[in-house]
Amino acid sequence: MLLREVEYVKPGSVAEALELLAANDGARALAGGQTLINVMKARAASPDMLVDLNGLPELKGIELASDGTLAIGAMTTYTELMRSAEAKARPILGEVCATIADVQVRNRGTIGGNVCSNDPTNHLPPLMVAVGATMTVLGAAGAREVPAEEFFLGVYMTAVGPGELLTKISIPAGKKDGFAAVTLGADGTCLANAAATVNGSVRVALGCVDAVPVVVTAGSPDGIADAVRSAGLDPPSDVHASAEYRLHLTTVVATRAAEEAASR
Amino acid sequence: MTESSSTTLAPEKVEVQKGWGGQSLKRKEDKRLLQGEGVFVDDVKRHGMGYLHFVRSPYAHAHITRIDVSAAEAMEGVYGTLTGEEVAALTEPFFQISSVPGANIKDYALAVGKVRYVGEAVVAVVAETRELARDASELVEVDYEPLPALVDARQAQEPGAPVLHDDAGGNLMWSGLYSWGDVDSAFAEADRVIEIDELHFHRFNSTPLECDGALVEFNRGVEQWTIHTNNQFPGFAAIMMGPAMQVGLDKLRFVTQDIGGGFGNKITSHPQLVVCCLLARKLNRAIQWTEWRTDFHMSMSHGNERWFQETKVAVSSDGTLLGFKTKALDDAGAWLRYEPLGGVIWAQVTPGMYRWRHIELEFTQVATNKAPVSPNRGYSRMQHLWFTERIIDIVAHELGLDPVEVRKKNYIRAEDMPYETPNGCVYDSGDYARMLDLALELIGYDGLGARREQAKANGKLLGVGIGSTLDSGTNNFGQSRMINPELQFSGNNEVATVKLDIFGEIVVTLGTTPQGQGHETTAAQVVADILKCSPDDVHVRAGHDSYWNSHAGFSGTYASQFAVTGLGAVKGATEMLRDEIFKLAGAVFGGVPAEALELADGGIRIKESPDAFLPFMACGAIINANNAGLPEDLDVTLNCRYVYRPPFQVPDVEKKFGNLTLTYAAQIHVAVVEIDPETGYYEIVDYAAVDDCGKRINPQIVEGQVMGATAQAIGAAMHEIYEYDEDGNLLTPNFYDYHVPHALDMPPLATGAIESPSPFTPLGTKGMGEGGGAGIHAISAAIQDATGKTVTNSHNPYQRVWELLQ
Amino acid sequence: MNVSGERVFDAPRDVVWRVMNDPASMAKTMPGVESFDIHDDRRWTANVKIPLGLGGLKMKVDMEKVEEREPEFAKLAVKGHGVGAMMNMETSFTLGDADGGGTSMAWSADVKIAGPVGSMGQRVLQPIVNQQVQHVLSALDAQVQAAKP
Amino acid sequence: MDVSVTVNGTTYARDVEPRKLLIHFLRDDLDLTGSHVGCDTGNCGACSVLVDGVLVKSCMLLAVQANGASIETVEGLSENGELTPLQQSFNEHHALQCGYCTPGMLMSATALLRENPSPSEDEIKKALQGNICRCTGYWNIVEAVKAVGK
Repeated sequence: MLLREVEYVKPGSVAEALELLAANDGARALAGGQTLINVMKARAASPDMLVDLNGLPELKGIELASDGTLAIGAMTTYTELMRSAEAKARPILGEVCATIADVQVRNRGTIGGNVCSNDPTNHLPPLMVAVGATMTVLGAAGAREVPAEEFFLGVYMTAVGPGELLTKISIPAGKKDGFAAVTLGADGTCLANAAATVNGSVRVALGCVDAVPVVVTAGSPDGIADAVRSAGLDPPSDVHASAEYRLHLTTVVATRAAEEAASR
Repeated sequence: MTESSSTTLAPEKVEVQKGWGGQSLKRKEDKRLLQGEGVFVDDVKRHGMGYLHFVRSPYAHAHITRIDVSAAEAMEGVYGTLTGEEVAALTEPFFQISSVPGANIKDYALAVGKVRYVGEAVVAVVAETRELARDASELVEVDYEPLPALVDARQAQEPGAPVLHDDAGGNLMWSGLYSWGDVDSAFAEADRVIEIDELHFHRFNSTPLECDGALVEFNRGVEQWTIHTNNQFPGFAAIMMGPAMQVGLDKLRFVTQDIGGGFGNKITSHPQLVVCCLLARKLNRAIQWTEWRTDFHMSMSHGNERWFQETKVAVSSDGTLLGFKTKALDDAGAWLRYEPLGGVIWAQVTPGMYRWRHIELEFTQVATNKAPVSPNRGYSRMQHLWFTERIIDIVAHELGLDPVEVRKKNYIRAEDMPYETPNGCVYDSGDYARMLDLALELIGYDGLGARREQAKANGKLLGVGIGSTLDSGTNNFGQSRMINPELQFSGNNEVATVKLDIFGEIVVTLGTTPQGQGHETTAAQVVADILKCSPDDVHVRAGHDSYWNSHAGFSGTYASQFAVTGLGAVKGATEMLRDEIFKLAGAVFGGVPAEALELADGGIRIKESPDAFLPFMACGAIINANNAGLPEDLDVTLNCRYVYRPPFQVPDVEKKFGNLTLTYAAQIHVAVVEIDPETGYYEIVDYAAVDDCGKRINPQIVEGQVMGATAQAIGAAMHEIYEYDEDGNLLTPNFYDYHVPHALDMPPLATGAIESPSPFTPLGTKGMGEGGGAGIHAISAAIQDATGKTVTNSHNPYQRVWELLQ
Repeated sequence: MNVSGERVFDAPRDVVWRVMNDPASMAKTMPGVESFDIHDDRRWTANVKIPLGLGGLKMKVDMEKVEEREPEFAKLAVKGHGVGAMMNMETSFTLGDADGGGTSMAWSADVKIAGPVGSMGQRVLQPIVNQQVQHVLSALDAQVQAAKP
Repeated sequence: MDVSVTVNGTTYARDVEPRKLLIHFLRDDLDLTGSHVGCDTGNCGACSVLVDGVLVKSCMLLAVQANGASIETVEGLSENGELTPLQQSFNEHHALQCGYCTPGMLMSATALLRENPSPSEDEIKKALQGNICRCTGYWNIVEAVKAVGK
């Protein structure tokens, strides 16, 4: 419960936040804090400075463009996404957010924080990859657009470099999506999860099996299980699932996600 | 929408209740708790108190080669530290319950020279704030020389296994052979001998939501410690701490108000309390210790992990059980903090609910590099009853018999009650077959065939399982002599005082340390019935204070006994007070005999002329403040202390024979599971729990205990486990990986009750609350039923179920 | 946890051996090295900041070569002490001539992590370790190429 | 850092370390000990409070982040000692035993009922998913909330 000493700064603008992050090697952006604060409690990580992104209107808001593209501010909470009329344009987003942890966490946790922490068991990294999201990363040099597939680099590591911020996630129009997971109790930690989209062929992003989401494709949902098996996965073993069991679960949830996507 | 829970009574079995006893009176405790005004240990503060933080071992097994606290002590805001060397110099090792070899280990409040499990406390640091104390703990330098870790009890006695305690000459802590009846001839005349190679009961505990803690003050003038703590068995803590600290028990004052759950897990905090006491004296300031969740998981009171090996069961072809033989191997973890009592406690329920008479069990307890085990709801009996229930279902499976029929054929019958078990325990009352019928009725047993088909049509596997347990309550501590004949413990006791104060207040003081069992309410119900007043007029003091002179050697709240020992004491003290009120009134009315008087409307009056009425207020005022002129020989104080002592004999230590507990409440649970064969994922889709704890003073409180125990069983059966890797790292040190049930995980529940009053207790009640193990048995059985595969482990997460199906 | 693998370097075995037994060039292959002290040809110490994403994990790492059979086998014992983490690693490699030229290296490591960081759970740590190993190997390759005559 | 918060209508100004969690600030600095700590990983919900009307776990928020906010805790539910209908329902349905999780449960239920005055059983369970209770098995808590909803 007891964090190491840390400096706290509440910038008034994204520009100020970027300066603070660039100027301080040990600074980290604080989004919802539902992962970062916990890791700091365990003292498994201890940034020197927290740059609080809460209350920056530039990072909020959900906009639906005429072509159906959703632009979601990185500091949008799960609850805000679930309740957003615009976000219904891509129904899977709200459906998946509704199964993350619990009300308190959903009220505070943000989609930007979820993808930036990129814990292998998180829901959103595979979902973002599956729906073909584009991440807008802002730095001193200006903004970069990074496809979700290239965004995730490792556990707790993403394309957001030192002195940069994820500001926005853009998601193209679409309805034929699916998500399936086997969790530790209802709404618990994912032992295996997969997000799928059908767009002609079936594209499934697998979570929980590697440091970053793994994409497999097939002509139809029936082909997905084989695609998973031949993807050369080496999933981690932990107290809840051995590598072998996790691999098996992944073939099942991948197929179920694909079937759900195809059925819509 | 279906009700999440419903209650059914077996009407013909429930006595019509008169008075307050038997009513579901709303709890007196609730008002403060609902307003955030309870006082839990972490709410207690003192001026200038220092916050304690423990430096814990990152290694499961290692020599401590160097400890340097200088950097920590030099830090600003740090008040001081305590090391194992200091503890060893200032205290004696804790008294050991075990006979040799376990008796030879040297257990101190902090690790001395060696660490034996991850999370063991090595150094204590005290500072001005919680944060500073933890900061400073990171400056404490400890050098370790890692040793190989022993994490599997089955390897503990193999040659070359790492040895935890050189003093004990090996990892064997205690062993004993229990044999009753004529086992050999039972096996000789058996039609079938069923062999079960190995059954495993896993390691978990009840994780009370409030962890342990203390605020300890030292009064230099009288050299006495005041220990505000949530320890649930101060009597035990005191007899552990006094000799270790070489002080009389009058120097240790235990104070408790509200406790955030205990379930047995808060009995063995005496090592941490000793550290607080030593630091309070050393630093001359109040010491505040908060145990955090991760600390609790790593170091506090895990439940006993147990293997049952080479089990042989003697049965007739019709499913009649004759007897069994087995070898129980118990994993005590690194220290014997309450152990090896688990090595005899199981024997309270030796035959389970069944009539077999020929039983042999070889019990062995070993030390491993894991957190020490201590009592956990259902302590040691739960492990054994899971074993006996597994036997029933495995036998039924092997013989192709219906588990319901095998149970009914072998259950001890109502007409056999009171029933003496092969080892001399006396089951006081009960009707197990009737309970099973009620449970099956509640679950809709007859309709399950159709549901099975329906599930199959959906690609699911449906299974039903029964769990029968006994909740043996009110220990005869004489059973400890079977562990160590030297011990001078036997019987049991509990205390209550009831007094009538100046303004007529009826004040009740208990020796117990409730953690949510509603003692303030049920005690008031008992008092009100005797004094013919309203429970609202009865003021039951909240919590425990050993200054109140209302505690005895075994005072506390543990082992299913309040309804017998606690309420027995309340009844005794209240009857004494009632008789004194009669005496006083007789004198005040000028020599009116007791037979001519009666209690009514919060006072006492003359039956024939009700106008002659003396309210309790007058009684209290006369004795306490206006007593001139009362007859000299009037021996009345209106302040009555009563010690309830259950009728026990010292058991026969040679034969390991005798009555080990006074009451035997019974539970029969039925669980219906639905398994997704593709993943092993499963849900409990229906659940029924039938309880018989004799006369119920407050049925709603009793049902609450049944529900809570059931939920804990569901968590333990499906998810909860303290799993270690081969290096002795705990893999489930927090609520992320140690998954306890949440609201969405709970199945629909139907509860039922029958009442078989105990002939042996003051109120016909039985201790209860620990019967939840039934849920673990029921879920193991349901998974076996659904998969058709023998279930040999009490912990069945999705992966294990999937593996069963491969 | 145990990790192992095989890797082929496009360089003669003596070059690979030299690099792998030169503390200075080994230092360049380790993640987040901040400072480096060589005590003798068998023992050296590094102060590293292992990138854990949520903030680097500072560790003092002592390495000792416990076994050596030039030019094919070496075994190192690595002990790391950090606030909130203890690491013990035993790693060894065997060099051989790769068919098709170059040098093959069969390597294995047994990594033990204890302390709060350990409690983050293997589902997190295992991918982290795998990833760090990949970094080390590619950095090693770079060193080998640079060392080629 | 200077922090000013309004808790249950009373404004408090304090100087706090940035690293201090809101739950410790409430309990240790403001002596509002009704909210509890049951874990150290944000799972148990015993520390749940409403910050500007939003239900959060006060162990995953720094006190400094609450600067200027209006906070509701269990101590603020009932007025002059009178139990609210929700609190009464908990008492009537025996929805608490040790009472340690109760403050957090009450805050979660309060947040639910404000948005959804007559929730279904599933909606209640979903709303209480972030609050661990080890005594009751949740059944009576769900019944208590349901009863107030009707």
